[in-house]
Amino acid sequence: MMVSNLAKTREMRDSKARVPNNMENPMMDDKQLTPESLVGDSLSAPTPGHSAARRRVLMVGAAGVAAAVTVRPAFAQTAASVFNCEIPVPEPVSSGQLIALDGTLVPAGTQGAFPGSTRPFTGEEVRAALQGRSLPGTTAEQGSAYMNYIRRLRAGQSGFTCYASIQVPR
Amino acid sequence: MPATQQKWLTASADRLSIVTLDALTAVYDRASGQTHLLAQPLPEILAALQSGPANAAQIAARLTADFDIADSADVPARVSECLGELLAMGLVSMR
Amino acid sequence: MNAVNNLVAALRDPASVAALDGDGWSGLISVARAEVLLGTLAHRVADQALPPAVAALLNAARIAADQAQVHALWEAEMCARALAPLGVRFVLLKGTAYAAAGLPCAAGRQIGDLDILVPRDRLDEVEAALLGAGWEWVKDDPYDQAYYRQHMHELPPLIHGTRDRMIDVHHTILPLTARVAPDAAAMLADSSPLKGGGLYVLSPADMTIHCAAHLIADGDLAGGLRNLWDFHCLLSTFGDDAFWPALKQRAAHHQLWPATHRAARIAHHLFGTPIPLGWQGWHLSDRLFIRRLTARDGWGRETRPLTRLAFTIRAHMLRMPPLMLAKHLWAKWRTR
Amino acid sequence: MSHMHHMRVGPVRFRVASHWAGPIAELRRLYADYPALSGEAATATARIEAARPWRRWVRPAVHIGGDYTIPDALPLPLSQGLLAAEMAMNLQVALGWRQHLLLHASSVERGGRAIIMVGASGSGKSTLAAQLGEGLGEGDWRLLGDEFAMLGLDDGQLSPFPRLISLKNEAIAAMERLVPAARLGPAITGTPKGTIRHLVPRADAIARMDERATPALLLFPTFGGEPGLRPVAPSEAFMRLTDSSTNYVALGEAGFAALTKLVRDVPAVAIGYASGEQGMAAVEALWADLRP
Repeated sequence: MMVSNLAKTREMRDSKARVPNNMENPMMDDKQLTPESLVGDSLSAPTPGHSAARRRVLMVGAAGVAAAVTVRPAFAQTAASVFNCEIPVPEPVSSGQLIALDGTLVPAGTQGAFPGSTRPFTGEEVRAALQGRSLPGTTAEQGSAYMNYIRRLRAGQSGFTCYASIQVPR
Repeated sequence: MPATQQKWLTASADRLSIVTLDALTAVYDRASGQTHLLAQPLPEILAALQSGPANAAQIAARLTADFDIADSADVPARVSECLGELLAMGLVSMR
Repeated sequence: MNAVNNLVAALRDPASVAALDGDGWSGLISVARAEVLLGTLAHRVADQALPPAVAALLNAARIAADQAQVHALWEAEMCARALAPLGVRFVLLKGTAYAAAGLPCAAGRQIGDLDILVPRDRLDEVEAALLGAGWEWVKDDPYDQAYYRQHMHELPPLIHGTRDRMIDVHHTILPLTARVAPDAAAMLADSSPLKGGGLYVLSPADMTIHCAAHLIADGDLAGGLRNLWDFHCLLSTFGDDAFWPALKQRAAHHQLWPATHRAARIAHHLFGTPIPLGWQGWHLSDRLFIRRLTARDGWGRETRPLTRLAFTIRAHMLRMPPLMLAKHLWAKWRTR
Repeated sequence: MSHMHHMRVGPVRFRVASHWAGPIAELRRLYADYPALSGEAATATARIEAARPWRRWVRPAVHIGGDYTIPDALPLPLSQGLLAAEMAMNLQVALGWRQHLLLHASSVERGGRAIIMVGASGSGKSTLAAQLGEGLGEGDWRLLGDEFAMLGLDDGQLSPFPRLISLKNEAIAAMERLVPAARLGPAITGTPKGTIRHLVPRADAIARMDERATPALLLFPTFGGEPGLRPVAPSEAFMRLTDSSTNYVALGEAGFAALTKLVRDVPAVAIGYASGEQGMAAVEALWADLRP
């Protein structure tokens, strides 16, 4: 296994060294530009093969495709995990119960309580909400009930590790 | 979309630190303190504006003079769109 | 001497740091960080002989503070571009104004949000222009929105969606519910443009008065040492024979002479700020303000809880009449 | 504060204080071989104190603080006091350190040249660095750091920052069999990341903490990922490193210059591996393949 992988590395590294400035533009079919979409595809993009041409080739890209990304501050020590982890509200074992404004779980039918979210929130959404933005797809009261639920998470509950990992201010 | 006859100008060259990484170019803007990663044709548009303010059609003409455009029929329209992106980053402004 | 007094001494007389031992420096650094004055301290003692590790730390702090000012000024520039189509005069306030105007108090100063002052009758247009240029509400809560609009001197805070920076749009410099009502229209009218762009700052007297109002007449004095240092620098920069009477007259016009006078006395006492002889002297209550401003131990922790509590209560009373305060606290408590 | 310990780790001079004796005694034992400050100033202050005054005695809860504090953080139980102290020290560096470009990465050195390993927690970068640093691989590696890689802004050299290694879950048992108990902290159970046990780096890592190294390889490991290697383009490496740096934006142009130089000078490879042995073998093979 190691032999073949090494061979592959050499080959890829050599090909990387050959990549000319006119390497084909990253192909993206999504308007949303992420670091991954920006650079991930560029690796597999074929190198244009017209070495005879003197003039350089420019790909201006398709309409509606973003061509830039700006570096934003990343303060979390576990920056990467923040963007990946998810917090279900409530955790699956409690589905069917409602969430009261103070974040506690209450039986179905309780006045003023909200049904759980149909999808889990990402660490990034919760981190933004901690800074005062609203949770996507929620009303103000519903969002604050959900955030109170998340604040009450304890070790062992789904989402706790994620919540703990985003507890670093930006 | 900005009007096509609109003239654009770019930041003076000494405001930007530009490092070509691979297919992408890293740009540090001393005025904003921001780092941008740009894909084609944004670095080329910035370079084309170094020779003076121009509208989208003129920029497209400068690019066509320097490069073979491989993938688009309506270069001025695409250039206009890219200028919008550069404007949001503060790397170009309208005159 | 304790750490917070060491900080005051270092700002007042940079050569005083020569007397510090390792523990003295440890405490000074922690207190300076807690008071958000590390960059200021770094600039202030730049020419002193320092222990190597301290010199390296402060050198890095200076560079970081300078970089933070680049970001702050860029945000002002972005705001100017967003508001340009309106043709409205907007005035930079606080840290961003000091940095844009190149004032000495900007050296190393941390700048948080962008604060601007706009005419009250153009507030709706400004709000719409900012929302159209990528800023978003930080708080969507209807109570907060209504509360700000009825009683505060600013719009609810906005944050830019991609640059993550906040902006506070003021239409006057104190809450509408406060007992004193500064003349915001006069402040706007007397503001002056900075060279090279459409950015405005307050006149020297108004800038000084706003600094005093922010320190003494609004809020609980948390982080007040930095505001007092701003005030000291402004007086040291602007103070001349013509300035003093103009400042007093202008402060009286804004109903802020007591606050300005108190800030001047305290700055004179702590930082040795030069002020007219007739302004010196001492009010018994000044001592309480100083106790509040210096309530930190050598670990950077807040001390004197009763003094701090007293100033928290005072801050609420300054901001609104008692019945209104009770209603406000009740509403906040219910939605906690 | 009543209990306190101070020590130097690489360029950072820490003082750590607490209301409680327990966590400080543990720190003192585990950091015994690190240089003391001996009259020098501390450049980072960490505090672990009661979340509320009465929480010193009643169901003691530890708040993580210091020069820089997390306002909304959950306190930890006192039984996790050592972990709280370590987190508080990390926090001071993450939010306060401006003298190097900080990368959330582990790193090892051999012959003056270093591998920087970057990945999310759970990527195995920490375990891989610990195993190499313990001499479990073929080569004679020295651990530079487990949590942060400190890249010099002027010269691009890597400064060692050999803090305690925090071993997690499965990685603990393997290491317990290999190292004397004196080099291990208490097993801390029920933390947000499962069971954690701290490991004192090998003596060479501590003794040589002022010996810097030249970055030679950027590695993006994924434990349990598809086994294999994938070269990483400089732009991708650049983006991932800005994402894993807590101070890149604050450093401005100096950070930009250091990071663009790093990704242009140093090859970058992503590896997937299914076991520690496989990971170390991949590292050794890559290393052999690098031309100095």
